[in-house]
Amino acid sequence: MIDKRVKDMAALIADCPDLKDGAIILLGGFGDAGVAERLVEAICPLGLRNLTVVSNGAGGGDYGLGRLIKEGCVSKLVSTFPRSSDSKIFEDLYAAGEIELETVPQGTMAERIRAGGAGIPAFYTATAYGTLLAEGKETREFEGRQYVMERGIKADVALVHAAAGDRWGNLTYSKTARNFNPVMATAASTTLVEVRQFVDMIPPEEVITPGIFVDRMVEVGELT
Amino acid sequence: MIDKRVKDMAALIADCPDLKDGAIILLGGFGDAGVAERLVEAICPLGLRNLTVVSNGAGGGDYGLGRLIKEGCVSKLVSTFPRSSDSKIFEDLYAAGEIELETVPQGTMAERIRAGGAGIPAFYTATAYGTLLAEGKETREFEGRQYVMERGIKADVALVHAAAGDRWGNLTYSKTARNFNPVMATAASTTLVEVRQFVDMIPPEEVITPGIFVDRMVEVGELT
Amino acid sequence: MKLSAADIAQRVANDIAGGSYVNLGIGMPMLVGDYIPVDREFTLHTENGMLGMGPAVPEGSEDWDLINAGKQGVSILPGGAFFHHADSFGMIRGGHIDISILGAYEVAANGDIANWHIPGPRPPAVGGAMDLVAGAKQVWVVLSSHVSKNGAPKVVDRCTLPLTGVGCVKRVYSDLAVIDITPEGLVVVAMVEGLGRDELQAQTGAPLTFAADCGNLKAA
Amino acid sequence: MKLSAADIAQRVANDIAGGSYVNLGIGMPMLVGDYIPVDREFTLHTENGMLGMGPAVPEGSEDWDLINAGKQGVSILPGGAFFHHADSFGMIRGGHIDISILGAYEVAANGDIANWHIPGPRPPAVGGAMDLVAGAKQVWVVLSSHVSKNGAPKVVDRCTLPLTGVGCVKRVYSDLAVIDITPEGLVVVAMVEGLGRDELQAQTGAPLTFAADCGNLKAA
Repeated sequence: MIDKRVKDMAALIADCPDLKDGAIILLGGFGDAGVAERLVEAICPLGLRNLTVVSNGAGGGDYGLGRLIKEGCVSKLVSTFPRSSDSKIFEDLYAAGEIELETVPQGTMAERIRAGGAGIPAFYTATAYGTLLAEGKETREFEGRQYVMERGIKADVALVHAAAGDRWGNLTYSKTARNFNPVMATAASTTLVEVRQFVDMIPPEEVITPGIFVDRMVEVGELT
Repeated sequence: MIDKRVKDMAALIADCPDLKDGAIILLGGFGDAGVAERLVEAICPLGLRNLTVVSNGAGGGDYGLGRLIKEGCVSKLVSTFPRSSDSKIFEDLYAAGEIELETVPQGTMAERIRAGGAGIPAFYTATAYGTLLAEGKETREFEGRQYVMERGIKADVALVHAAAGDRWGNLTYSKTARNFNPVMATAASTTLVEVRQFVDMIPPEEVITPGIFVDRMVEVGELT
Repeated sequence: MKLSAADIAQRVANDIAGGSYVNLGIGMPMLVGDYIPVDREFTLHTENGMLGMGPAVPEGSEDWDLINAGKQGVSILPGGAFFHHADSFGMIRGGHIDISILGAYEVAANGDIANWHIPGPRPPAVGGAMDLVAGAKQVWVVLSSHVSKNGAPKVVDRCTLPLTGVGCVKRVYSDLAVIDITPEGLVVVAMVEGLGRDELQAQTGAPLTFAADCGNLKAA
Repeated sequence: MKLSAADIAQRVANDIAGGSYVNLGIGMPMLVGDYIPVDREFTLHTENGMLGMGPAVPEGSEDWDLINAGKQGVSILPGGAFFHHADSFGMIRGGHIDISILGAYEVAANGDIANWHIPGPRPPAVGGAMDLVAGAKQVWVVLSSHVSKNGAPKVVDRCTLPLTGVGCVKRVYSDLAVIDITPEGLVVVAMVEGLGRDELQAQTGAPLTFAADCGNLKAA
């Protein structure tokens, strides 16, 4: 029987060869909404090195991504907005040249991940044409407008936060906590999910992430 | 007040400059599921010429797309599977060289339309590499694999069939009658919709096509 | 005589046609949402995945699953919808957002805009700005003040800061004027009552022309 | 001694690991869905927008909103999901479908497959075949007969018909044998009981080698 539910974090991250030094990790969430912080906390003790993390922000404080960075696990961040009132850990390392940063326009980042998940190795977008963030990138004209070629992003692991999940791995999300999560779920070799609540079955018209994209998930309860 | 509902087909197609000779028309549906046939029937009497129709199939019998083709409105069909047990009208015109056909792999067609709607002028796909359907197309290697460059499709009009719609133009679909409809709704200057039922409001988590993509819609009742 | 931020927001809101889909940038553009005329319905888009964004909710009653691009707790209006980031930016990039309203450090007479980055030690952060200026049907810039704190014009001949996008701004709203950016250059369509044309020109870094029906802006 | 279509379908179904996501092509591959072993759950994908496809429904009780890629009325199993065409082919192209099972006119020792088009007066129709062979993690071909009606091999050195995809087929199931396509060429992993290796080779258009543990296939 297909059953992607596991009983705890230990079972979730056990036997996961994609959680390895040098891995590319997709981390969903925007602001504090829909960030799989409990998964990141579970991964910190693995002491991985040279991770590339793709995340809208750089994390806040020393919990979740902030902690992963603080503990020296992350060598590169791919991000649209890597600063906040609370992102001192990342900013200090960045200023010291100890962590690499690739700043990507938010829509380009979303589309690059979507492309990675959908088997598109590259696409063209007008976003960032003529700016610093397109420097060194191929450009090309279509119908009189200039575009930048961007590459799909494929990752080793996606860390997803969802509202509900059923045994087949189907997921729904809560409001704007959906954000990058469904896109990232499609683009990794292994997709690990923290869901607030296991449910018997998500109606087929209401599924946002079909179970095909999900490897394992753990129930974390309602957030407080 | 935003209200995209109109009372009948006449009101739906009135004052629609995108319904013009030479227009590119997207027609949703797969098999008999989710085809906006009543919209096509309403358009036939306009006697448009040189239409390019993008549709998974070539229509059946002399109703809907079959009729539009029979009445000489269509000069080009972009399709993945332009034949069925009932597609004699198209096939005869094709054999006589009187209608142009562009056969496109189904996933490439879906992605080209999605790209058109999402502002992506071109992308790369491995689909069709090394086949007849990639002849004359640019190819390129990424990470040791060969890909074909495909162009986004942007249309003048999309004809969409949906299950339910609210006054803001939000839509849901029924089962596999969803198919190309939500994708096509994004890629046209004017998106016209036949919905089976007007409803007060689709819950925001359940919206499949947000109203931003919809111009006008008409209620056609449950199909029998 | 200068317009307050509220005056500017009200004027901008008044210029948005009913039925429009509008994205409001973080900061002052957000204020526009508070001045939607009662006779009109238009739909606010927030790039983190919602159409039909409603007002911010009072402090303490936020639902932190329901935020805007500035990470404030907001609400959703009837008729709204949630969607994921790739779909959200498909709307932007695909030209489905009628108007993107943003702040800026500099706007140039050629439509270039610089609003994302001042070189320095902090990491560059762009968010959705480059997507919005490249993708929206129209880009409007709001400037809470026509000039910078040290008096330098923000409406300039050519931007000096790193660009957000090229040739994309259609209109600028400041505390002094409403200026259209046209292929023929900057055209003032309205300016604050009592301000001289030469005074406005003196605070602007590129040549101005004045629309035949150039209107008056009054502070509330 | 040859396998029936049902025998082949049963063997194919037995070779699918529990938990797999599988797309069954129109025609004979569909039959595989009828032989899912009771001890296993795997998920059928249909490219027109559904995971969790269940059995065809009896004639007369179809819901024509619920069809498979062959336009037959089918059902959906618990745990299934609906999605649109771009998402459906994102699954295929993105390598999320474990196994795509298709019929073919010809399969070559280099993994090429021709299954979509025989040049002639009818309009070329491809459907999702090219996406499936290019995108699925594994492509398996089922041949109801190892040779064509006039005795010509369908497993060949190089395809002569227009290709559907290049170098993509991993395995072929026919009424005579199960053959892996490997970088070293065709390797027979099972063949029908009583058939001589030279007999199988005589009906195959490219050199065969035989796996050390080459098994027997028995007709039911």
